[in-house]
Amino acid sequence: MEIKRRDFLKLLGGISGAVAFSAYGCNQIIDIPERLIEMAKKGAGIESWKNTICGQCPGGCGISVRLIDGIPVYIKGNPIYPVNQGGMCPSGHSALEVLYNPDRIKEPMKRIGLPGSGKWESISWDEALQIISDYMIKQRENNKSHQVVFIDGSEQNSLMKEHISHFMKAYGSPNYYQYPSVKNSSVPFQLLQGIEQIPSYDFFNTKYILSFGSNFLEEGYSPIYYSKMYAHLREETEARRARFIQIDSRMSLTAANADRWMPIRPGTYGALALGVAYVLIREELYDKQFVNKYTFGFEDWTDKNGQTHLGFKSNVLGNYYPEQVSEITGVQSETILEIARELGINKPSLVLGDQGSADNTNSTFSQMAVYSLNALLGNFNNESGLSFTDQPPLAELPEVKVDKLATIGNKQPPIGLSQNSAFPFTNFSVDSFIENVLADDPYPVSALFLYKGNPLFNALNHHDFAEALKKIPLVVSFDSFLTETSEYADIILPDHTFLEKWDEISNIPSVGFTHVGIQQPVIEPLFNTRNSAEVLVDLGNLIGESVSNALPFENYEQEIKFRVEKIYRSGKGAIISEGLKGSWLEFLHQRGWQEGEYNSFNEFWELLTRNGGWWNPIKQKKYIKNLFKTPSGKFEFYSQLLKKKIDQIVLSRGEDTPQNRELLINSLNISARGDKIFLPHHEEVPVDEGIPLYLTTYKLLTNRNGQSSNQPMMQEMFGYTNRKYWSSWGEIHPKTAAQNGISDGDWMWIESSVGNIKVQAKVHPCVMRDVVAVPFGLGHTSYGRFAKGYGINPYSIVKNKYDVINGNSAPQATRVKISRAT
Amino acid sequence: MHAKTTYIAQVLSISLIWIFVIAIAIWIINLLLISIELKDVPGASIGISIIVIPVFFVLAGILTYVFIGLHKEEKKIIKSSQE
Amino acid sequence: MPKWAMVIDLDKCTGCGDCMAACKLENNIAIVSPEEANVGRVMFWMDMITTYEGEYPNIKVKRIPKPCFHCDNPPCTRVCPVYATYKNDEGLVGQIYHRCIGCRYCMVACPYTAKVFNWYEPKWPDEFKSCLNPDVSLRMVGVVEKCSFCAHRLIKVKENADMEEREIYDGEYSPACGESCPTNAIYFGDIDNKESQVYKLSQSSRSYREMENLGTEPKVIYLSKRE
Amino acid sequence: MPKNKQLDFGQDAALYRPIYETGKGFYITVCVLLAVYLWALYLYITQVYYGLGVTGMNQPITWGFYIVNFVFFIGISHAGTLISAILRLSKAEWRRPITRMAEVITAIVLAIGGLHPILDLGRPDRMLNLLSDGRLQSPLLWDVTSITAYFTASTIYLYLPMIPDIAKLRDRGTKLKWFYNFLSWGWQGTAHQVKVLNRAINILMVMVIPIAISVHTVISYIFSMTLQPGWHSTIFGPYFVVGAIFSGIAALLIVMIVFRKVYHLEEYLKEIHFQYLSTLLLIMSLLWFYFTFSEFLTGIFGSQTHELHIIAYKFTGVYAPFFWGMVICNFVIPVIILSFKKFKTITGIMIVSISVVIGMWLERLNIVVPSLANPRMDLPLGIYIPSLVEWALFIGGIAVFMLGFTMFAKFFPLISIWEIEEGRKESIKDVEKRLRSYLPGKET
Repeated sequence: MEIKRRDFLKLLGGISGAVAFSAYGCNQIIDIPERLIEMAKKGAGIESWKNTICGQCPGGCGISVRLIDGIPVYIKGNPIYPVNQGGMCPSGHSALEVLYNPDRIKEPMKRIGLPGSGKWESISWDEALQIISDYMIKQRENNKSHQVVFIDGSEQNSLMKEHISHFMKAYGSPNYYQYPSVKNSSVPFQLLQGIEQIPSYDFFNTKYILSFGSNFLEEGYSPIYYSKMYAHLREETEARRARFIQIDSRMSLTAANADRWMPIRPGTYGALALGVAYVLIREELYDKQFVNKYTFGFEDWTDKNGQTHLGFKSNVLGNYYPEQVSEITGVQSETILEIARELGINKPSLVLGDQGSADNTNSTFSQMAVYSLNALLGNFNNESGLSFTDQPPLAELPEVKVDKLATIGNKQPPIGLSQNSAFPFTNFSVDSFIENVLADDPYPVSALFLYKGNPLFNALNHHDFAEALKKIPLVVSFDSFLTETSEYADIILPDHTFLEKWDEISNIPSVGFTHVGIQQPVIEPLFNTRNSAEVLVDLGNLIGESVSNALPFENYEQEIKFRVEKIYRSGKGAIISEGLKGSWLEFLHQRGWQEGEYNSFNEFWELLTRNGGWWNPIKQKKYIKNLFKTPSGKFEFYSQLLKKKIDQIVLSRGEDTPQNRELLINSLNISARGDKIFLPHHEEVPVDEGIPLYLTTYKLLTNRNGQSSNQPMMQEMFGYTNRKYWSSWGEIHPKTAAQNGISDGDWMWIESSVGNIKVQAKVHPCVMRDVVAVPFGLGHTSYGRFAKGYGINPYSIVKNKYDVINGNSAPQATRVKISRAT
Repeated sequence: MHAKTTYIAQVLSISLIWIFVIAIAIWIINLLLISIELKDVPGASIGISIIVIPVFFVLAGILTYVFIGLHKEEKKIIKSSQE
Repeated sequence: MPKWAMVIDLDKCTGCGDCMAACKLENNIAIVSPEEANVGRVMFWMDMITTYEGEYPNIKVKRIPKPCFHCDNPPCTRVCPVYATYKNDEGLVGQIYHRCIGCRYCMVACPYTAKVFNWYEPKWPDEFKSCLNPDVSLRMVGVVEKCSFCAHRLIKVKENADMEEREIYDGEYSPACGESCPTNAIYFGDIDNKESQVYKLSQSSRSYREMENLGTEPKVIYLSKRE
Repeated sequence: MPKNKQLDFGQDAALYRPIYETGKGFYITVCVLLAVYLWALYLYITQVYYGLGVTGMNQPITWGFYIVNFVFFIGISHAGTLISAILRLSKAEWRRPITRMAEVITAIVLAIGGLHPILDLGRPDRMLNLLSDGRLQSPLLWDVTSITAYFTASTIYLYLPMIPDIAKLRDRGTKLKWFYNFLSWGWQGTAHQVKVLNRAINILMVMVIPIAISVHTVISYIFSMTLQPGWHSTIFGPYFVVGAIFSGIAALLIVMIVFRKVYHLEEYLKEIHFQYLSTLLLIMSLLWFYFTFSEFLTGIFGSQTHELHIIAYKFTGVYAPFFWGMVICNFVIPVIILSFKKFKTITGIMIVSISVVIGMWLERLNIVVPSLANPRMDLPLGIYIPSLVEWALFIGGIAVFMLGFTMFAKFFPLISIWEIEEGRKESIKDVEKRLRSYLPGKET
């Protein structure tokens, strides 16, 4: 047998570097680690790479894991995966610390102490599943299947969502919720455009980008995708350099990279956007053709009843002249004029408003205002930046055959909805849910399943949430770690970490092409953990009846294969591969060619898993008309959808009288009246009188949603920009600091009407005056040795406020005062 | 007898100085050779060695000079007193 | 002999910190205890500097990734008393951990503050020990360490090229930071090779090096549009 | 062999008495100092065990107390040999009671100071790498060689002039006879022996001066050979030498005053000695100020960003109290007190000396720390708070010095007896002869 030199080298792999070190001049640079010598003696050290999808954030980057003897030692970006093209973010690199975390839950556990007491005992999988299934069977038999709630905290757009929803449907509960949910965040787009999806922004063909707090490099759905895009703005050639303006109350990572940062008061993005619109309209810089042809409600209009309605133009011209806007926002009127003119002249442009610090009580309206600028500027044609991606041609899971018990359960009203019609455009708000659980309204919750996420840590009203969790008789957590939330669980069914399990992740929100990534195990499970998807199937089998047939697959991998097979058969798109550019695919497509011919599905599958994913950069040709799925078929400045919904609610509660209407509007906390409600407008954020400063919270790339807190590398890097490691800080402007007698590095108290926290002050001019900015992510009271007790959680002093329309929490709506801590 | 032991001890101590000085010289020459071998600014090393090595030898030399000078006299005195 | 150099495009760099994390993971850099980290003993071979320019509200913040500059005329190697830091033929400034006596003279002499010191014995939880990179040796207490331009990767690349009987092609050898940069802001290659991207970029009108007046000839070149 | 064992101490009784009479005070002092030393040793062992983390050093302030104290102690060591050599060389007759003390200070403090870089090492166990892989090109190695040379030279320079005194002690024969016998090298005081000794001393004192100057110059080179602002300065060599002599004289004065009091040496150490030495101190103070002034003026005038930054930091930053403290201690207090005859008493001189020693220590601190605390490239300021271990080793170093000095005084006379005798016998004649030779006209 002949061994080729190349193969021999591959065999040496990881250790070859050390073995042959002396042949080269570099021998002095590295010393040979003892372990390596040991391994070399054993003849081991075979290097291999495995591609999978990162699960550290919803960004869905493709990663390549380096394995030495099957042990992962390094992670890099998968260079051919189109979302991140080899790029990575810091938290992706610390994924190995998730896999090998000493605080992982190693086997199923049952709580033996009081909720939150931290006393656990290990049980076997069979035992755990038996307990749960017995309970669930009982519930079903007593027609209480709807009382079982499933909250899915994984932000990844994975097959798991379908999977769980199938399971719940078969079991007979309407209560499957995602928290946080993309659905809630897409409400503004839905209202104006009728599409319930996050738009993707394409910077390639843009000359001017105006971002209203959109922190896409840090808090976006896919920060690395946007980093790649951002890099294109900064290519060598001058022509590519689009101008990029960031409006935010603090200098976020995105703002730091903008050509200009404009500080603004929190919660006033809507007013500023309309101020810009005022200038655009006044100076006739808007795209008249587009506005006339494709929009509704720009001019004043008359409905079929002959009633005249206020148009966007009159509203803006009447209420948002720059001086007034300047008063509200703290941005100088000259600056408003300046950016509006720049925006009007530089076309095509893009106006961004989501994925950032807009989360406030008025965020839906303000994002509507921001988004409507895109319509004013006519940014909705195929060449320019705004687009919505197509769904990948994945096979739907087989339809569930629902039995009688389940049908009854499914018909029950969902418990995530507010009982007093708040948040009309969402099926779940954590606030309503907690309220309903505590009030047993409309029915008590008898079991709660939690898949990933840490809602207790993310929620604004910890205390009530904890009470609610205590009240629920059975709380089951599918998590790899003992989070604050799973501390309240009765049973923990530990999941694999994402490096040990199969999943299918498709179409990351805001990414500009259709794609499917395959998450696959790079290592055998380290502990006695199981993939939650398969656990659900087992649970279904134990419960029996319709539930056992809901997911007829051998295992989760087969389920993914089943879904992916349709892609193979559709012949669309291509498996990602080296050097495959979107433009090339497009070129082939136009000439009727197909990239990649596969002899069999198995071949396709193997290549798919080896390379990490499939994508289709070719958009179905869309006419502008198809972009708008509103009642009028146009972009609606005047949201008929919102009007319809509100009319509906009014009617459902009784007669449509002005009093009833007023009552509803009031209960929704909307301050505008008349037609203005349905137009983009500025809603005042309710304030506590006499409390001078705004509290702003934000998320960092190193620790989004606080889930990286159990990784020491991310804890250390948490404040790398400010050189604050493992700790929180509060950013304040030097003048604000001087007024309160605080200097850089001092400890200060931040006090709101809810409580107070102590942080170290970071005094620098990168934050709006009268604003205190505290990063979110630290301050865990549980979650393992690396997380517990480091930093503070700013949400503990944030008031329990929500966006009135979409039900998202509003962590920017709190006022605070600060004082020097002694 | 007693004087002889003392004398031997004194000679030993003076030779210790020489061992010390020679050791330093060897050390410096060693470093010099390394720097020549690695072509790492040997000029500087040579310069330093040229100054340092003689200094140590002179110091040891002075000590020895005094030692010999004093002892010669002592012996003379002892001889003359015996006579 | 090639001369390895790095170009960092500050216009592209967002300051996301990925290079820092990639570096920590690749080079088995110890994570010090939180108290230690906050008194200035944190270890990053690739550090991130924040600079502010202008007056509020027209303020510009720039983040500058700072590895070891692998100076062509390194001030650190001149002062080392034991040859524990030296420059090799390919221009890489190396650090020999097993020889270092921990006098920290090189740290003091480095105008760029690029080196870090092991104030205590670096410790990892046992679990994390299994995912340490076997190519890079662990450091011990009391020695100085710094960015090596991932020299262990060079050895492999050379070996591969040698086996295949070819030259190393441009971009084949890249340190961990450059490999994973989400904006491709870090370029790496042989600056003596006129065909290499690094050489071309280094000739750009945007290029500059830190503290050129010191004559250290850093081999990390920054690109920044001067305004 | 001497036959008459003198039990009374004779003429120079005050000089012999401390060697033969041991009081309670001696034991207490030794015990206390020993305890301090053991405490410091213990803390050093913890440092070796846990690593340099136990100190307050960090990045970017990677050098702290150890290097400060290293420079400080080596500076003090210039008291001796250099002063005594210069005084001997210039035939200043008033030197006779001073030289011995000065030389002892040098030998002891040099040994302590020379060990400080080892305290500073992260891996003291790898010290021997200096032998096998040392780089003579490193200023640190220059230090190693020059300090070794200086230590050897100054020990010899302490020892040789002591031989006649040792012989005197040997001849008394009451205590440790073998020891003194061993050390006296058969000194009988013959004319030839005196000639040999004087010749050796003369060669040595000429040699010791450049060695001493080189030592402190080389120490300054540790700093000035780097490119750090505030360090990279050509003036550093002479500046350090002046500072060293300055602090050396102050330390010598302190020691003189203390032992004059304790050992009742008023007859030997007279007002005039203090007057002369303090005048020297005043001159050094002015010289020191001149150097400091030029150092900062060139920095400010040149206005290099980093240089200015560090000067501003020294003037107004966190270390400003230390900087201004240094100026007060090194310049204001000495000049005020020593310029007026009224204040120039022993007490006044004591105050000045203590203030100068503190001031010179602060100067070393001001050189080492602020430059490191201000890294370039917009890195944040460093903060350095020395830990207990560093304080302990500093105090321990002082304790060892005191202990060493006390022990020395127990075995050897602190004032050169034979030189005093020689002075009595021959100096007046000599001086008169010399004076005549200065005067115009023919020698008679």
